[in-house]
Amino acid sequence: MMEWLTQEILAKYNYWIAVIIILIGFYAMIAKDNLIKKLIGLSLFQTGIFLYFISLGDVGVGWGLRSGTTYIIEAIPEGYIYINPLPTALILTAIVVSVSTLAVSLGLVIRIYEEYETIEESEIIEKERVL
Amino acid sequence: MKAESIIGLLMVILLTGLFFYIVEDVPPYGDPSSPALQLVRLDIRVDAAGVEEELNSGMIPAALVEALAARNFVAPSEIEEVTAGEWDAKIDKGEFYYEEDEKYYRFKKEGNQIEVYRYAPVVRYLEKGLEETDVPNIVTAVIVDYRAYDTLGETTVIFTAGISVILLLRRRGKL
Amino acid sequence: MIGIEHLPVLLIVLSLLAAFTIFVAGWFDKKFSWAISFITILVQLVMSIFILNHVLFTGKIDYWLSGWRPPWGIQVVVDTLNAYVLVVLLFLALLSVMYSKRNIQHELPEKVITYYAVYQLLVTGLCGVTITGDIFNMYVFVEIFSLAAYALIASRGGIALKASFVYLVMGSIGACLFVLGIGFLYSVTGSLNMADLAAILPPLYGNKMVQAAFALFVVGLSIKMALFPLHTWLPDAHSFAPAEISAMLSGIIIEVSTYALIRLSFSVFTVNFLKLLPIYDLLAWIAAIAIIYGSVMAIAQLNLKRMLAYSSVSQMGYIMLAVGLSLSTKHLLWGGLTPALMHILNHALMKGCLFMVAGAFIYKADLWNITDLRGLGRKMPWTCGAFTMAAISMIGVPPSVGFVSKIYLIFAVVEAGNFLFMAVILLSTLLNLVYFWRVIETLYMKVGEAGPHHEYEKPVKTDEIPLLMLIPILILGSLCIVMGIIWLTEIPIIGAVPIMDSVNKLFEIGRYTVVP
Amino acid sequence: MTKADGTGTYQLTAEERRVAAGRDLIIEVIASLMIPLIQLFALYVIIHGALGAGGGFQGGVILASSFILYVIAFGITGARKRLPESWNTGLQSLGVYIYAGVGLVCILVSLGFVQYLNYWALPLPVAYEMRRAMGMDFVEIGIGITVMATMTSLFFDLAWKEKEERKEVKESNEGGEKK
Amino acid sequence: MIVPLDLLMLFVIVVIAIATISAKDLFSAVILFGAYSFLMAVVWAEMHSIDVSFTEAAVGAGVSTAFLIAAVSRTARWEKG
Repeated sequence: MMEWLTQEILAKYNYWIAVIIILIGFYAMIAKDNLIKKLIGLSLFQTGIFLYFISLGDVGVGWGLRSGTTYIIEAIPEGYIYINPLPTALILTAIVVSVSTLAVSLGLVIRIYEEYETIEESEIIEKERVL
Repeated sequence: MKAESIIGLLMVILLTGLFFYIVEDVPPYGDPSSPALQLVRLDIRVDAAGVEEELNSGMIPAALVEALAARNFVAPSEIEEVTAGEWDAKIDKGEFYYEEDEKYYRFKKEGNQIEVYRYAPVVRYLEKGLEETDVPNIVTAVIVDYRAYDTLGETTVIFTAGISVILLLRRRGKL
Repeated sequence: MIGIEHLPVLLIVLSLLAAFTIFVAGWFDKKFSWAISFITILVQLVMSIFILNHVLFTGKIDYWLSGWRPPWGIQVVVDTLNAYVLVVLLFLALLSVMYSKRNIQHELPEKVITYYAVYQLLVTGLCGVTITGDIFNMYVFVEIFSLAAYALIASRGGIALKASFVYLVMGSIGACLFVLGIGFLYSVTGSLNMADLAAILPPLYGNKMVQAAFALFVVGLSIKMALFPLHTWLPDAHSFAPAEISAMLSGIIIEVSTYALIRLSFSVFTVNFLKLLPIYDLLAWIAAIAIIYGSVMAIAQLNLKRMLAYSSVSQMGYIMLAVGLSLSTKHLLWGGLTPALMHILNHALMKGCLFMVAGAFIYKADLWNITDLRGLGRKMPWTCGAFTMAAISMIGVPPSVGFVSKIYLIFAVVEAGNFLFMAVILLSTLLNLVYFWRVIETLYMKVGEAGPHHEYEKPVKTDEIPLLMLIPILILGSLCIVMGIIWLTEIPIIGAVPIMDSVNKLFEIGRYTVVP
Repeated sequence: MTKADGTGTYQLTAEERRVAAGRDLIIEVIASLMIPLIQLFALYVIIHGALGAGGGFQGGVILASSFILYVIAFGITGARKRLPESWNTGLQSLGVYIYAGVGLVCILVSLGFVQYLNYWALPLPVAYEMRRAMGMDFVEIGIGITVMATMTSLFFDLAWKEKEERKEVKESNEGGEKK
Repeated sequence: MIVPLDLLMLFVIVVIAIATISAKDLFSAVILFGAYSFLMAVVWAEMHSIDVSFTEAAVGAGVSTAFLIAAVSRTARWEKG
């Protein structure tokens, strides 16, 4: 049990933090009533996924003794290796996608507020029923 | 408690379960020889007898080519010994503008058998990126050259967002 | 002459450039926007037919973007499945844009330019998803068409805004799960190319990351294609969007998501992986529930478009049932993916026609509810005729496309040996009959309320919708029957059946005959 | 504006107009110092993306953020005058035109064997090896232009309150008349 | 990569994320989200992914926050219930 804990939880702490952030965002997206809170939850969800990807690309274990170096090609000192540039490139694209989604959804929220005078989902559903 | 909160908690528990299920197979954090960074094991093996000498003399063993072709992999064109019991194999570029061959497979002798590994794309980016693209920053090389089509899509996403917000919000001017 | 290998990429780039051009040209004159959009999609359709022809008779197109070999660069692969979906997609897109000329002038007079620009981007995204051979690239294009779809659904304002927001939240969850799945696959294989992944994956089938990635793909794309428990965004989004967008949503957008699932599960994970776990049996059961649920909910609706939306849920159930059964049908000619692919085209024809007719009623007299449609059969004979043809296709009257799908599906069920599914299909046919007969009855048999008792004896003035809106409806309505006859006689003039065979051969499922 | 004793009108000073519009002197001065620096940095990031961190997207966002800072400091009317809508529209498309156009040139120049977005095929009067790097620079500039224009237009659209805008326009017109 | 520093920052990030979704005042939620993005950018810089870190600092902490503030200022400020 202790071994499992150290090997799977402590040694992979970065992935677990990413999972926690993903879950926080996911919960906020489903459970929050406020539309802007939902969008913040969506952003958290996406950032968690990005953290997962970046952790995947990182190289270098231990306490700063032997480490990775960034992917800009130059003469690097002995014992260092380049980190994985591909997840970084993918996440650059994904960040752009996330900010675009955020902008479109904020546009929708503003229109919804103009239409319904509220941004709480339950109140919107009530007003819809009246209409 | 509202229904949404309960659904949300249920979903969160489901996802947590999924993550606990997979955690054992997640590659160790920061491992410099993980599949994404170095080598992918292809689960192709041939008997070392005979093949090893051929590899050492720089010839391409027919048994290996057959085994690779059975799984739709390209045949190597050149073999080069790295250390004892490990060989790098290169393949033809296939394009007209590069003369050099490129590193593709790594054969390792394990016991009586020769295992086939394949280099991850990243190895190629890091080794040849500067030479091929004249750009020291490999991420820039990847996003605007190796995977430039993705970036075209990305720019289109921003453009779509811009027009979509105009469609939704703007009530002035010509648009 | 540009080599035919360049066409898939030119198709995307042309579409992109057209979107930007609409935006700039519209700044000078509004009239340009429709013309540019129409011409572009027409050219794209012609290109896609060339591609289909080439793929069918010469072999698949394999195009290396930026000139890099696939694991390093991005690859565009067009085989029979892509080319077929591409033709269906662009065909309906062309008819929709034809239809939208008058309808959009009527509904969104101030937003014409941006509407067509976003529409063109929607088509771009759909084409991009269809032809790409790289999973991350697929994600990017999925996001393009999703963003465009959110904006287009919301463009009418009012209740559509909330529907679009719900779609946005659910669709974003789906896309996030999809990209998480990509991350899982990448971390164990180090590759993003589909063909490459298919070659690397076999020894990793036992890996839990790979299984989880497959599960995430299935769930993420199920949200996008509105499979039963995750369909909640669909009814609102379909009923409040502009008519042509409803037609595109129902006929194409959810189908392209289905295509993505088929592509990922058969091309990347291959049949051997799918046989390890009973995922596809589970999917077939879910699909069966979706068929019944969608039909029952459709009966309960008063709003015509909402009824059609629930009917879409049930039709997606048909496609997924066929996909789910595809592994267990090996010996007969209708095995494999044949019924699923047939129904993709058939559903696009029928639902496209039905939603456009529903839009025509709204255009003419702002009629949303079924009960309001009394006596329209005499007033708008052509429109209602097309509606009837599509409706009897949905029910499954013999020479129509709906009948073909159902009969192939029933044969597949017989071979799979699960007769409960047959009961589900028959029950659903009955329910279809109930809710479509209700509409046809209202259209033809009931007399308008306002008129005197014996109004039907008087000559009724016909009051048809504009020709540009009528033509697409008529084309789709007549194709519902013509296509059915072509399927039934298996006339290979348009290469319909060879397509199915070569797709089955590609994935090594079902029994396939010789491809010419 | 009418004087307190009602005997006539007097001109608003620049300070008073600023206070009336709810703006702040310190922010204005600091912003006017910062904005050129931010824009310079953004251009540096776009061009320098090949050598160090950064690239078209980041540079475009930073350039856009300088306009956003301008809006926050000086109000939306002035920003509208500095960056008209028509320009914005044109620039949004121009960037992607450059990107997709570079690719199209690649196809058109050498049909048959060179593929889309393959910068080696660009007909540039430089050494063969340099073409790839230059093609990437073109593309980066294209991305930068599109991102800058789109982000600015997005912020303007999201932050735009039409009623307040009208009020602001009226006030500035009044101020102009008094002069 | 320095593990204790990394762990500390990731812990703070999780705390800020929880604070973000539980704040009733949407303005403070947005500002907290900006702080979260900025810290995330720092963590990524420390993981040697400088390009993503740069982008997150410019987009997540800059433009996204500006968009959110613009949207909040045009809609309601307080979350109900």
